[in-house]
Amino acid sequence: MTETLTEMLVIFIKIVCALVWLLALTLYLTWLERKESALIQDRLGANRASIFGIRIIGLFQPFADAIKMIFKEDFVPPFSRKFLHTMAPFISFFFVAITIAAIPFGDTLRIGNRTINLQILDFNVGLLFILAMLSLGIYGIIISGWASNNKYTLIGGLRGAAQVISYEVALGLSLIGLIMVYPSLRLSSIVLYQGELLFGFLPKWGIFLQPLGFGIFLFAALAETKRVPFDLPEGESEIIGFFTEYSGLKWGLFMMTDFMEVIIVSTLLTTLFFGGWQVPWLASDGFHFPWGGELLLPHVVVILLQVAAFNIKVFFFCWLQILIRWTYPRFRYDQVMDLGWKLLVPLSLVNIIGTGIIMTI
Amino acid sequence: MIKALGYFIEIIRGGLITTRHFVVNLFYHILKVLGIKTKRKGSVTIQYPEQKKEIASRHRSLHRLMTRPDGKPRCVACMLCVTVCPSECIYVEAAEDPDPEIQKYPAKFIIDLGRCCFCGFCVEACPEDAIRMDTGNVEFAQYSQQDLIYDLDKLIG
Amino acid sequence: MQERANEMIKIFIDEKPVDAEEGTTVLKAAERAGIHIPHLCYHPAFPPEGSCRMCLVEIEGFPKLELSCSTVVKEEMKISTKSERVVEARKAVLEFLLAEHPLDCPICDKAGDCKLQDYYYEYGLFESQFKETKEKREKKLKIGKSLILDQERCILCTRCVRFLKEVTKTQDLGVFHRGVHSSVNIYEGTSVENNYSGNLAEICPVGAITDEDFRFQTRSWFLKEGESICPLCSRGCNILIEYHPGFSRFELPNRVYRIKARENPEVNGFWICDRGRYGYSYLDEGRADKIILNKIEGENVLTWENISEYLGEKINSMSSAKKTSGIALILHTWLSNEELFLLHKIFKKDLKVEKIFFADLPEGEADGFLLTSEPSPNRRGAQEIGFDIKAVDLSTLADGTDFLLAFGPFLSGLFSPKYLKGALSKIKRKVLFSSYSHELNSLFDVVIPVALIAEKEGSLTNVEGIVQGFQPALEPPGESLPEWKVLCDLGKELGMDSKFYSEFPSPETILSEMGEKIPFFKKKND
Amino acid sequence: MSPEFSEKTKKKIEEIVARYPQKEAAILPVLHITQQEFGSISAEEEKLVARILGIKPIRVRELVTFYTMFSRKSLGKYHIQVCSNLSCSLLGAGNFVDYLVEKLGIEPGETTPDKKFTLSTVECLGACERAPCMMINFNYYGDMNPKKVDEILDGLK
Amino acid sequence: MKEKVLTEHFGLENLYKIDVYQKQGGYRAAEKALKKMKPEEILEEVKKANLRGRGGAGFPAGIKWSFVPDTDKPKYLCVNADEGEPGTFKDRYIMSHNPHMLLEGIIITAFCVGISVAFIYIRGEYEAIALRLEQAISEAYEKGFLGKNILESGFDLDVFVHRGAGAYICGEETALLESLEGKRGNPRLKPPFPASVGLFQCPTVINNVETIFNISHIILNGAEWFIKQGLPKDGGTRIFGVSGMVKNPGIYELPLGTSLKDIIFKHAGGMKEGKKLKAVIPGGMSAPILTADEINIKMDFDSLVEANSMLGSAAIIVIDEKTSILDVLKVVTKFYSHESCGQCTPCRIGNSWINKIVIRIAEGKGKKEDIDSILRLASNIEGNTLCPLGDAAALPILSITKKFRKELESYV
Repeated sequence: MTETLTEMLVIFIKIVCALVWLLALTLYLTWLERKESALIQDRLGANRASIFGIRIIGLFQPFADAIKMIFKEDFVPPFSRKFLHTMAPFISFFFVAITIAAIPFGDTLRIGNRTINLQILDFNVGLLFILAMLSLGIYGIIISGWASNNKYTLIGGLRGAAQVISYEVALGLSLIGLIMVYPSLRLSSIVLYQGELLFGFLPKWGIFLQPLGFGIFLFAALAETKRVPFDLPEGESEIIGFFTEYSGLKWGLFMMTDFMEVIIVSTLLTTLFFGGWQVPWLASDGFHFPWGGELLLPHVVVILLQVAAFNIKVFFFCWLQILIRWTYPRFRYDQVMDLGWKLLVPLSLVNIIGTGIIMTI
Repeated sequence: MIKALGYFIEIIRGGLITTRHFVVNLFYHILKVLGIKTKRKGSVTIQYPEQKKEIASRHRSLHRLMTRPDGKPRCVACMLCVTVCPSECIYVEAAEDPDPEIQKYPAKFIIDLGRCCFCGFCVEACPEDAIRMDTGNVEFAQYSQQDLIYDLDKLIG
Repeated sequence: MQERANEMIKIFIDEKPVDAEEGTTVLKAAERAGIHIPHLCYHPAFPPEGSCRMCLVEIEGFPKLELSCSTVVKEEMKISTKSERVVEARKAVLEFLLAEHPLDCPICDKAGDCKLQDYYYEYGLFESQFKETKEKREKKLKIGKSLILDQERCILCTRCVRFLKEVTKTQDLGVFHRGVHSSVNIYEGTSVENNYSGNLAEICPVGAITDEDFRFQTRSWFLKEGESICPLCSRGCNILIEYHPGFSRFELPNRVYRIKARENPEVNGFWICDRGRYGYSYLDEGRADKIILNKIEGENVLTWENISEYLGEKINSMSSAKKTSGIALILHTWLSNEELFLLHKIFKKDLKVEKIFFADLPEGEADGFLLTSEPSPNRRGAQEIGFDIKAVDLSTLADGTDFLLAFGPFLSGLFSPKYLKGALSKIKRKVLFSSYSHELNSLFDVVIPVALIAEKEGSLTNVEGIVQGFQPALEPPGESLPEWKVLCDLGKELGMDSKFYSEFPSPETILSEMGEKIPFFKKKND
Repeated sequence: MSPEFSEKTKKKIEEIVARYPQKEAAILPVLHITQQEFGSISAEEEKLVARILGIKPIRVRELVTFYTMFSRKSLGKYHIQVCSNLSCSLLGAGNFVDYLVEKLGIEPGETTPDKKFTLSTVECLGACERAPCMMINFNYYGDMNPKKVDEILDGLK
Repeated sequence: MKEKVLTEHFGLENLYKIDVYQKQGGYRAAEKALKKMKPEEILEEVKKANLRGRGGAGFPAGIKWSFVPDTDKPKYLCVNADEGEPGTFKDRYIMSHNPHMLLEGIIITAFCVGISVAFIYIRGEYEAIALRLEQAISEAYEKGFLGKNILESGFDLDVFVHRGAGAYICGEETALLESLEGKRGNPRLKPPFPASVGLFQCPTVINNVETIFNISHIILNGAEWFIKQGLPKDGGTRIFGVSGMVKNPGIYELPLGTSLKDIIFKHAGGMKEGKKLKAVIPGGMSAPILTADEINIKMDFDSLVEANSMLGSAAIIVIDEKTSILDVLKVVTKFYSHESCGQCTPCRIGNSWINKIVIRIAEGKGKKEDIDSILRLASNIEGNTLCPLGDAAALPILSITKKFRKELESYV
């Protein structure tokens, strides 16, 4: 009984930790986005929000934004489908947020004789689960575009759906090669495989085994996030997007979904191609460098190092995505579709075939 | 294919440029946070309410009416500013001054700043140099339109 | 106009052949040919003075530049008004004038229609070389009931002196001292007190004499001019109404700022009297701008569209016997010829109404020049049309009358309100056409705001029998419209000769119809 | 108290007026007589002349201010007019005036406090052959020098 | 050297009395004219004599008279004795010496033109002369030379003396008329000329005193003789008034065409106190100035016009080397700005402006451009005014400024 209760408590704590981690990162990603864009553009970025006059380089900005969003008028257009209109952002948010469940943050933690997986749920089909959830998120977009009962939002929604579905194909196909290399759909297994060494010194990370797959996945994932340069569904600056009719917290949810997608993409990139929580040459008892020599570490330190490595990698990809968003101009719609169908899909097929050939050899 | 590769290289280069900006600016920001003064700054931003950009000498800011040595307005209510104003935001009503050397003075001089487009024509047109836009005051935003209607007292004071 | 058509001779102005009347001056001939020669002291009403030297022209065969205002044209005369020498001379004269002229255009009411300014823009445009001190003179001298003299601005054209000498013959102004110290002044203890003093400010080519009535009110360039006829006496002086079209943002206290004389040698020459000049408040003050419905039984709201319907219905509903005895009409002579003609046709000829009265302002005093004693601009017209001008007799008016149609606000000036109320209360239906919101209005069932003479089209017959047409100079305020429109419709409504009324789209057509019917009006209007 | 001419003068004026077809033409002679009789032509005298000639006082004022010989201020017993024009100034009229100014203690245009002398400088008196010349009450004195002036003025006292 | 005509008997005592004058043959010409000649003959004679007006403009008197139309209106003769031109004193001189000769001329002129009233407009300052003239007039009335039916010829004439009151402008003929009518002396527009519309709107002859002085001599001695006294185009002698820095200032009756140098150095005795000649104004102040090099010139209308000057009233003002030309200019400009009637703009303001500039230069605050300003302003006045006063002011100012520019520049 107590065992079950403890088990539930552990899972609950894991859920809370993962969500807090996700949401906090989301919040600060908004700040990061502002700051990074400012640095790129020789500006200062948000630095005004303060608490009792303390305004540590604008770190309170996300809170200010949140408060603002909460207190803004939640306007529902009189001509809209009210229920669906209200539901849409939550659908979007939910399906993105839930993907975090399958992401491994670290190796198993041993406290006494209890082992705790640093992963909410260790699915055996984790990868499929993530792909499924990501593709379900499109409902939020489509529903919001349609429920607003506005031509422009509908167009935005349709574009979003078309784009996401198109890239879903490339995304999925790009991962086939990976699954062929690491013969598992279980994310924790994939990460573990990546702990092995290639030629005795190179970590067996996805990037090294599947460079083409990585490229396709990166592009496809960027497109999935619907951010610049693939922001055709929203196109804040000129095209009117699917959430035009939203305001206040509901609009905030869309915004958060956006950033959460960035994080999810980053975690996926980390997990699938950059070894997840793996630190090169770090085994569960310490470092074993390929040139000989060992650095033995206590278990807690190893776990902390792994979690930190995971975070650093995720963080890097977040940074990279923001950099991309502030560097490149938007594609034209036909170019987006061309890129997806005419380049990425064939390339991923080539990747699968190539991987197969290499593996059989 | 080579062309596409060229594009690809350019795309990468673009990313590198933004990255360079990011890194360099970050470096200077960090230096600043550490209190090390450098010639170059990490940003071009002016922190407006605390930091103010120096207003150019020709900048057209809030109007003011000049006065004679005895404090009377220098304006003689010739209404040339009214005539020249493209947004019709000036209203002048003249009255008789007992001093025969002055004769005419503005009993009312109203500028509706809500309509003013700050073209400065009134200053150009004024034959008495009675109106100027050199106060340097650019912060006169108000919560109501009524508060933007400036009368003689406000313009002199 | 009195001049008999002289023989025409041919002269050349600026190498352009021009026909000129024999005996006329070069200036007049040029003006006729559309060539403007600048002049300051010359005024067509006075003999040439020749002192300002602005009108100098070069005439072939004359060694010096000649005055165009006094030189008489001769056959084959070759005149050049724009040669370099002439322009140089003009420039020189302007330089001299401006040397002693204060540069207080900003406070000068004349700025905008100042000849000196105009000529400076046209011929001057030089930098001032005058470094000496200007002569100090009186800046603000009250010389008449509403005139202010600024001796510094005076350029000694002596138009004012000559006006007072030759037109009013009062000689109130004189030129004192000589040389550069010369100045126009009044004799101490006297002032320009006559009914034409306002003309002084108008003929002054600069701002030396300004009008206190207009002083500092506005600037002349804001004003627009409208031609009209003065309705304040039966002379029918031609006037220009100067009104302000207004600012988009700020409200102005009034529309009309001043009245100026309009040249008409047959009627008023170049002048108007002070009564006409300063009495323009009637155009703005107390105007009615909405249809007032005091007592309406069962009807819907009246608009201009259905007034005639309303009136026609009321008149038609009366029994035929009652039509002649039950209807009474109070008219006034501010109505135009056309309106009076329509009224005469409808009520006197067709309906045979007998009770037609005229209510006008009481007689005033004539001044022997332009102002006449009757303050009714179209009395002569009413007589010529066939009205018998009877004063209002309230007991006759009220006796057996069911329907009263009154025009004008003058009724209240003739009778005490109490008496008027008593008499009018006996009448069942009363309709008033008036331009003013007045206490009189409360005594009537319906009050319809109408346009004044300055706001409508039509014609007036002055005391000498001259029929003068006029066009609207101002927009009528609010819902006001001219009476002739409703009268035409009423004629149609009553159905007596509806085709007849349908033919009148404008007062012009009514006047030509009048010419057919009444010989007096035939061709008088052109 | 309005001034009035003596009977003798009135007769004389009538005689003068009779010379001219228009009464107004006699104004200059009459003004001369007035000046002689009253010493100056002030507003009262102007009105008197105007009344006699049946014209408006303003016409009289126009002339009195136009012609330099009429004085609106009362003059001293002896009106010394010194020519300051070319011929006289060539021969030292300027010094001569200075001398008179010093001697009489008055500036040109002023009258001595005892109402005896009025000094004025005038334009050419038409006696250039005797330059520098002066005129005391219409009597010409030519070839002036300080010594001669002393003699003449002393003779007048 | 030809004989003196006008000033012949000036040495005589009491010449101004009619008895003395008659003894010298006075009023013989009047008698001859009235009794033996017809008006047309007189006019013919005067025309033939080429008597040019002595006032300044030099318009032939006979032609002037012939302009008078034949109307029912009364006609007037105005004798211009308003001698205001600085440097001129001849009229005062001859009138005070021989008033009867003037009256005789008036009688003949009036008879010739058909005038019954003559006014002698004399400047106000000449009170003594006015009295002398009045006395002479009363004497003439007594002797029957004036009044009704003069010398039984049926011709009536009244002569009145009208005193001006100190206005240079009244020497201009139309201003004189205005002044005579009791108005401000503002010149009138011409045409109409006074010969047709003059005093009180009637035809009027206006002549200078000296012109009228000559009439009796023409009648007495004939036109031929008269022309011989002067030049063919310009009959008679001329009275030159010399003033300024000469030994013997005064009037000299000389034939026209006498050289200026002779007049100054021979007749007037040369420069005073051995001073050096600097400049000469040959015809009253309104005549353009002549420098010392230019004095070798014949004094007649045409020669002087050739030298860009004018004979004017033949009043010669001699300026010596010591005199500053700025002072001369100051006096000249002050005079004209003081005497401008104020009617025409260029004269009214231009003269005062130039005067202000000159005063400023004299105060030491002048600038180089000021001299150009003076030239520009003066030439803008010239020819742009109603009456000749504008020209009279502009010409001397222009000539002085041009000819002595160097000296003027030394003051700025």
